[in-house]
Amino acid sequence: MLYRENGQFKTSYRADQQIFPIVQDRIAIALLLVVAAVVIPWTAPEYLFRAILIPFLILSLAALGLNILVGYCGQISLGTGAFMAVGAYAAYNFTVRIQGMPLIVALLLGGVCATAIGVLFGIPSLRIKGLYLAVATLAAQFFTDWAFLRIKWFTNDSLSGSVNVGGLQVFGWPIDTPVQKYLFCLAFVVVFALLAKNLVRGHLGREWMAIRDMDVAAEVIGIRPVYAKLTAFAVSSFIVGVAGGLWGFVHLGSWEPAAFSIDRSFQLLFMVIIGGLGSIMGSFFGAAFIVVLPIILDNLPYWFDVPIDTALASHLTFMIFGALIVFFLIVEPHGIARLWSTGKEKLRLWPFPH
Amino acid sequence: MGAFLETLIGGLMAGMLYSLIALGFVLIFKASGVFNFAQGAMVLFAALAMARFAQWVPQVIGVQDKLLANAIAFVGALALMIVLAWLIERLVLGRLVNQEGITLLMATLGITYFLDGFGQTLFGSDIYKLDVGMPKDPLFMFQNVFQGGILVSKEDLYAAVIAAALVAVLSLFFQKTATGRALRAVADDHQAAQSIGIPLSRIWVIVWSVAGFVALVAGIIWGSKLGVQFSLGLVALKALPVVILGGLTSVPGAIIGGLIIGVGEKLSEVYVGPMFGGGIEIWFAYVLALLFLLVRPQGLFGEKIIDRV
Amino acid sequence: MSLVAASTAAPAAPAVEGAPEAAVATLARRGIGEVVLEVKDISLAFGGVKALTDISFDVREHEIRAIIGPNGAGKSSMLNCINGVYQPQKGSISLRGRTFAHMNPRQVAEMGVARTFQSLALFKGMSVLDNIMAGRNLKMKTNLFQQAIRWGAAEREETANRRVVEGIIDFLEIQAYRKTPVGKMPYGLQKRVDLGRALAMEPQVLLLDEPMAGMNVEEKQDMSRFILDVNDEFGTTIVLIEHDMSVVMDLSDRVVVLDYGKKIGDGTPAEVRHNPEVIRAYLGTAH
Amino acid sequence: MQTTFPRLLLEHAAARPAAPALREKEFGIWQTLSWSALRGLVESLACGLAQAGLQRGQHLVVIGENRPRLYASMLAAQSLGAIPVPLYQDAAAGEFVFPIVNADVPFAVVEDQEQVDKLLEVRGRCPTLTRIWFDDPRGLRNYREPGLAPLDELVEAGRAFASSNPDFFRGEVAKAQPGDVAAMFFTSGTTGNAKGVVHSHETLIDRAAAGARFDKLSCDDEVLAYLPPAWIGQNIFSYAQWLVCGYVVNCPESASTVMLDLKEIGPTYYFAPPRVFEGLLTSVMIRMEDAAPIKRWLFDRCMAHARRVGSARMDGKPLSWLDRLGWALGNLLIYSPLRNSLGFSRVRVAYTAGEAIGPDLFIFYRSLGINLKQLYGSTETAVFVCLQPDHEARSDTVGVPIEGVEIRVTESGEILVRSPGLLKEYYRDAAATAEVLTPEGWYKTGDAGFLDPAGHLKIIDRAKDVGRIVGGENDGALFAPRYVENKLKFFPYVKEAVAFGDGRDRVCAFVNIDMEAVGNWAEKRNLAYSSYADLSQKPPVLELIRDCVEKVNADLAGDDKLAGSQISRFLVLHKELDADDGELTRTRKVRRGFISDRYASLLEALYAGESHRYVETEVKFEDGRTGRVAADLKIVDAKTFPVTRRAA
Repeated sequence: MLYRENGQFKTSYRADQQIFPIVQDRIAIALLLVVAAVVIPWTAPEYLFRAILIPFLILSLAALGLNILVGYCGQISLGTGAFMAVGAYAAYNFTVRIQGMPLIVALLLGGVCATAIGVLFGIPSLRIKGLYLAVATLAAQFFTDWAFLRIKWFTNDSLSGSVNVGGLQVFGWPIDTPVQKYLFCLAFVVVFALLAKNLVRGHLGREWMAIRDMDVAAEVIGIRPVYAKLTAFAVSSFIVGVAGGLWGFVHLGSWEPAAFSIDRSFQLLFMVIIGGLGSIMGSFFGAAFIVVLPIILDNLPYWFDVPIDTALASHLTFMIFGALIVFFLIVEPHGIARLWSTGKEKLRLWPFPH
Repeated sequence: MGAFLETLIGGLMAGMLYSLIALGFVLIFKASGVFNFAQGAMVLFAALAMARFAQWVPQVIGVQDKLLANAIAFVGALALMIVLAWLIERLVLGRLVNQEGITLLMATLGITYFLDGFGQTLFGSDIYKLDVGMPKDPLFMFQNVFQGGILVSKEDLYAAVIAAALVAVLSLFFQKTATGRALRAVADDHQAAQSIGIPLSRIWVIVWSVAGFVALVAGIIWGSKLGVQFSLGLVALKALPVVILGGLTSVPGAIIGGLIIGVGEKLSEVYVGPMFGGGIEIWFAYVLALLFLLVRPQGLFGEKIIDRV
Repeated sequence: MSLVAASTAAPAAPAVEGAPEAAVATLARRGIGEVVLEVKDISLAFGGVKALTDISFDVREHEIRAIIGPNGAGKSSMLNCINGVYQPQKGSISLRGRTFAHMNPRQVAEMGVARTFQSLALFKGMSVLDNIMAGRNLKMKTNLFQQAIRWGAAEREETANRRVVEGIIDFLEIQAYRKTPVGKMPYGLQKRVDLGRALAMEPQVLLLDEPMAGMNVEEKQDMSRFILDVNDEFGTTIVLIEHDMSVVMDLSDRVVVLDYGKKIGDGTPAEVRHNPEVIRAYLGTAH
Repeated sequence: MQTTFPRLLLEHAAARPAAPALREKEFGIWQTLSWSALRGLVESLACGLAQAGLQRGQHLVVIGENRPRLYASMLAAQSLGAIPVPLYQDAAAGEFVFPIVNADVPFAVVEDQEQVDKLLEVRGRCPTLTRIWFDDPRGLRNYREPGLAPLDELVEAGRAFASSNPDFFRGEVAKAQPGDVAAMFFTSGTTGNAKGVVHSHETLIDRAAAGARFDKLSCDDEVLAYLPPAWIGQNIFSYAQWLVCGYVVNCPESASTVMLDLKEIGPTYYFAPPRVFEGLLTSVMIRMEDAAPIKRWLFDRCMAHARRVGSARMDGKPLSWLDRLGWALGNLLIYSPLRNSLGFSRVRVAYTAGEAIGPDLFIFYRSLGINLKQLYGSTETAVFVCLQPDHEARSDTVGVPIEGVEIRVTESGEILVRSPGLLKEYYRDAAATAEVLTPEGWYKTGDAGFLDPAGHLKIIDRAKDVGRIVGGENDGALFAPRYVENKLKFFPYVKEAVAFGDGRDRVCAFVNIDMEAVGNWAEKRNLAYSSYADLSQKPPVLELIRDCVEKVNADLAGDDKLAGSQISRFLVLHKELDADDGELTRTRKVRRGFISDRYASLLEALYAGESHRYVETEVKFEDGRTGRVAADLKIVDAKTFPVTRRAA
């Protein structure tokens, strides 16, 4: 209904291939960015940043990374938490061991390390498929859980086993107030989302999807599964690693291996499923959904002042999550992103149904 | 030497239990192509049910005889697992027919979460001890061979025996009975199975019930050993590498795999662990399985995968 | 790529009727070129089951070579051997003189062999455009970082290849579907996309696995027209699998007949048609 | 305007070299040809043709869809003083023979294999045709025919020649005079051979310019060329006016994508015959069928409001603020999205012509806020004779004579036109030319009509069908049967109508009710009926029809010319007029003569003033059996009105 596409004809492939070919979409996204970068920092309360916005941004980034692997390349991974952990601990080690290591560089290097580990654990994917791979990725999860718990060197021999960072700053600007942290994460997310989008709409992205959709056919047209899968693992774990770094440095400040346990891996997987496999936008929907839902569930009782003890509440949350996963897999396997795009199509065709 | 044998035997016994859980995976995978991640949750759920029923039965219907009480509780728990199996088929699998393995796996992840939440909502989330009269006292063997002999926990021994028996029964069930053959047929080709008039849904209910039964037994054994608590669900995570090692589609694979992992784990913990500051059995099994996969992607006894185009 | 010059108009040329003359004319014009693809006593077995036994035949430049045979005669297995999906236990395949027994699909693709699939093997989650673009992957060289930034090189490369792909879309007359997900297309058109994806590789040898399976008469006619045009416009050598004899006879220059994994006939359509073994094989089955 | 098409091209190329002249959707994007690029192309083509031996005054056949290089070829021919002859690309091969032979055409430029095949098929019968160039080489690679070559070759040769003698092209263009013949259009004659209508640069350009001034067209307008270029309508809109105004002409990608392309381009200036609009409307209604109930309800509500206020709004009449609000709301929810998905969002001026357009159809589009108007013209008049000014569009007139046009109506009621845009002649057919062109330079349109008080031309019928009332109170009045019948048929309840009156003292009519519409109407009033015949004679139904007739009468009374054609008596036939019974042509036109013979008794009864008449007719059923239907038909008197002369 809101779309007016007459006269929006394309006279060059560049114009036809841009990310948002429709003017109205470009306007919408521009507005969104303005709101995120300007309006929210001025208006939102501090609680919102700490409890919702910052986790949302970082987890979206992680989900984005995972989505590249699972959604685009079809290689399921249950070990995402591990790659986040690697990113976080590596970044930590770079900062504590190298004097004056800039934050951003540290985070990116963390991502690089995650990439290395990701590729390492991705190698089995060349021989083994689907379910077997899923389990194989758990190896990464448990190994890293153990490594960061038991190998003191990683935690810089801290007694408690937990590590902490402070006095973050970029180019001399401190990153300690929620707003600063929020903007810092926002910047990362926007840049990475753009890069990721470019990748998935380029020929590498097509190779990933080809492998996902019909690997034999993909091989026959000359796509090398090795290359496609390993690049997917690499890119995915790089982004996830950086997200891990942000999670540790910016969101938590001090953390233990438990912060990146297998539950984190599942949480991210759920984000991707609910948000939409194979959709950049979906990663954001999924993250938003899974970050906000528990908070709502926790608060519902107070809104309707029905006293529920916290244990029960958390159990209910579990049940609802489980149910939702199944629900989405059955009703809309492509998640919220698909619902969104169908809605958009309806608007474009309005008043016609099809 | 004695110490080695001790560890070895300990490993074999632990391995037996792994195989038991692995069996649950294999059963379901063979029959419905579902990699049932929820097996662990089912173990927890079953164990919780069992433990709580065993408490309630005396209070509610005042049966004082412990054995009888446990028996009733067991039947109750089993019934519950069957209902659960039926519900899962009805509400989840029945609606995901002919979906890819990955989708089904994720579905079972969903089920896992649901069961964890549901079980604890129903039965509470404390630690419950579960006493089905497993002997706790140790047993000394081969005293004449080694001086001091080898210490074996009777409980483990019983457990191992039960597990072994169950494994035997199930493999017989698979090979011999009509249902068993039907299950295999279904596993091989859904359409074909349907076309020769095997009712998929019923088969699935059966399989999941059997898996539920296995889970219950496993739950009882582990539960009486460690007490019933949330962490019980994680036992399943230990069984995963077993399945991978043995091959998703092979019952014997599950057993052998279980033993290998069990032994390997214990031995490594004792002989390799110290080098890394211990606690390595968490990942050892996985890495073992992983390395193994690189050599033989379909596992020990799994069928070779051929892509048809 | 000469089809770049083609413009959108759709000539409704006589398809199947015109075919034999066209084929004959083709031969007359450039004769049958030298051998491009030679298959020497290939044998393939799955476990104990023998799919192919000692199959030998050759394919010559520019010709349309058909492999026919009842269902389960091992036709698809033959193709899978040629483009490296299966590794035959015995025998060799040589392409333009280069002999190989074990070659992976990638290498075969690099040597200019493309292929379509009997049961649609399209990339379901992708649009028509992307499916065909995927066929260009061998031609696209920019690295991960260039693509991530997608400035200059990557964009230029994308555009250049898009241009070629558009030529194919135009050639196959599926302009109206460009951006629709392949899953949403009518079956007959999906087959075209499959062909388009193969053409995107600019192949020298094109393997077609039952291109007309499950099509109605008009669709079959269109498809035959496209096959002839491909062979005509780009001089592509075509190896074509069919179990429906009538189609093949009109299209192909020479025919190999398989039955139960064995070669039971080889020659021009006319010869094959009168080969007693072939007739038996076909009368034996429901074709 | 003293110029020629090639000169216009040069002017545009000089004034706005980079501005787009032509766009064609090809290979997924709108490939744009700038004016300077076009000039280059035309120059090459012209030089090529010249070298190939195309002489001044010779003809060049052009066959194909709307394709930039075909347009360029026409321009090239004109720059050499040769005459492009566009032919219908969907015509059968045989139909090409006459034009080619008649104008002994030496060369042809065609679109693709299809056209080449057709020409080769008839080549034997066209000895003069020596060279054929094709735009699209697809499938033609192996054709070995003397004189057959790809257009690219011609362009190449031309470019080479042009580079060696750069002044040749300019020189040739300079030689062409406005009075020279610019193009020839073959009108698909219903009987006998097609006639070649000869137009000069002057005539075409003058009319194109007049039309452009009338609607203030500018170089910023966008047009989608999707109708056959051989049809003068398309030719004027996408060629003559294109060169006069210098706007952009867009060519769709393929026949199957026209609707998509229309949506993408969103033309500002649009032209289509009524059937296209009708097709669009039906598709809209069909697509709305499957819409959700709420959406449909919304749609119906909005459209109802639009029907009520829409056209008034388009006519620039003041609306109450409530109506304006309603329209704004509807515009947000329905009209504007609808315009968008039809591709009309940007339409500033849209024309329909060719046949009479039903008022409902016409109103539908106007009430959506689309400035749809009618025009009157023909091949012979270079289209533009009468156009409807904005805010004055009505479904039953075709607008006012535009600048340069004189209109005269003969006493027989035929419309004569005199304008600078009249054809030069029918090619090599002096007799035919003399038939339509009077010595004083009037062109006989063959249409009957008149200028209404508001100065709008009203077409009522083909001149030959128009009759006269003889005797009675309005003796000698004009009688236009089809006009009256159409007016009746615009009512949903009336399926067919046959009016009589030529040579009689008043007008009487047979009416066929529309079974479905009247059936529903009856059910709403729970009026039981057993059969068509039964329903047709129910008093309420007769009342309903009388109502329609009297509305028509009132309407007719509106203009003095036709007041005499008011229907004084009518009866509703007991059976549907049927082609199987020979009462209609296969194209569902009433065969007046046949009917008046077949139902002579009824006719007699009508004029004899009887109140009813028993009749028995033989009918053919679907399965071929014949049977008889009998009924006692009531004859109804309808009120007629005195002339209420509408103030001009």
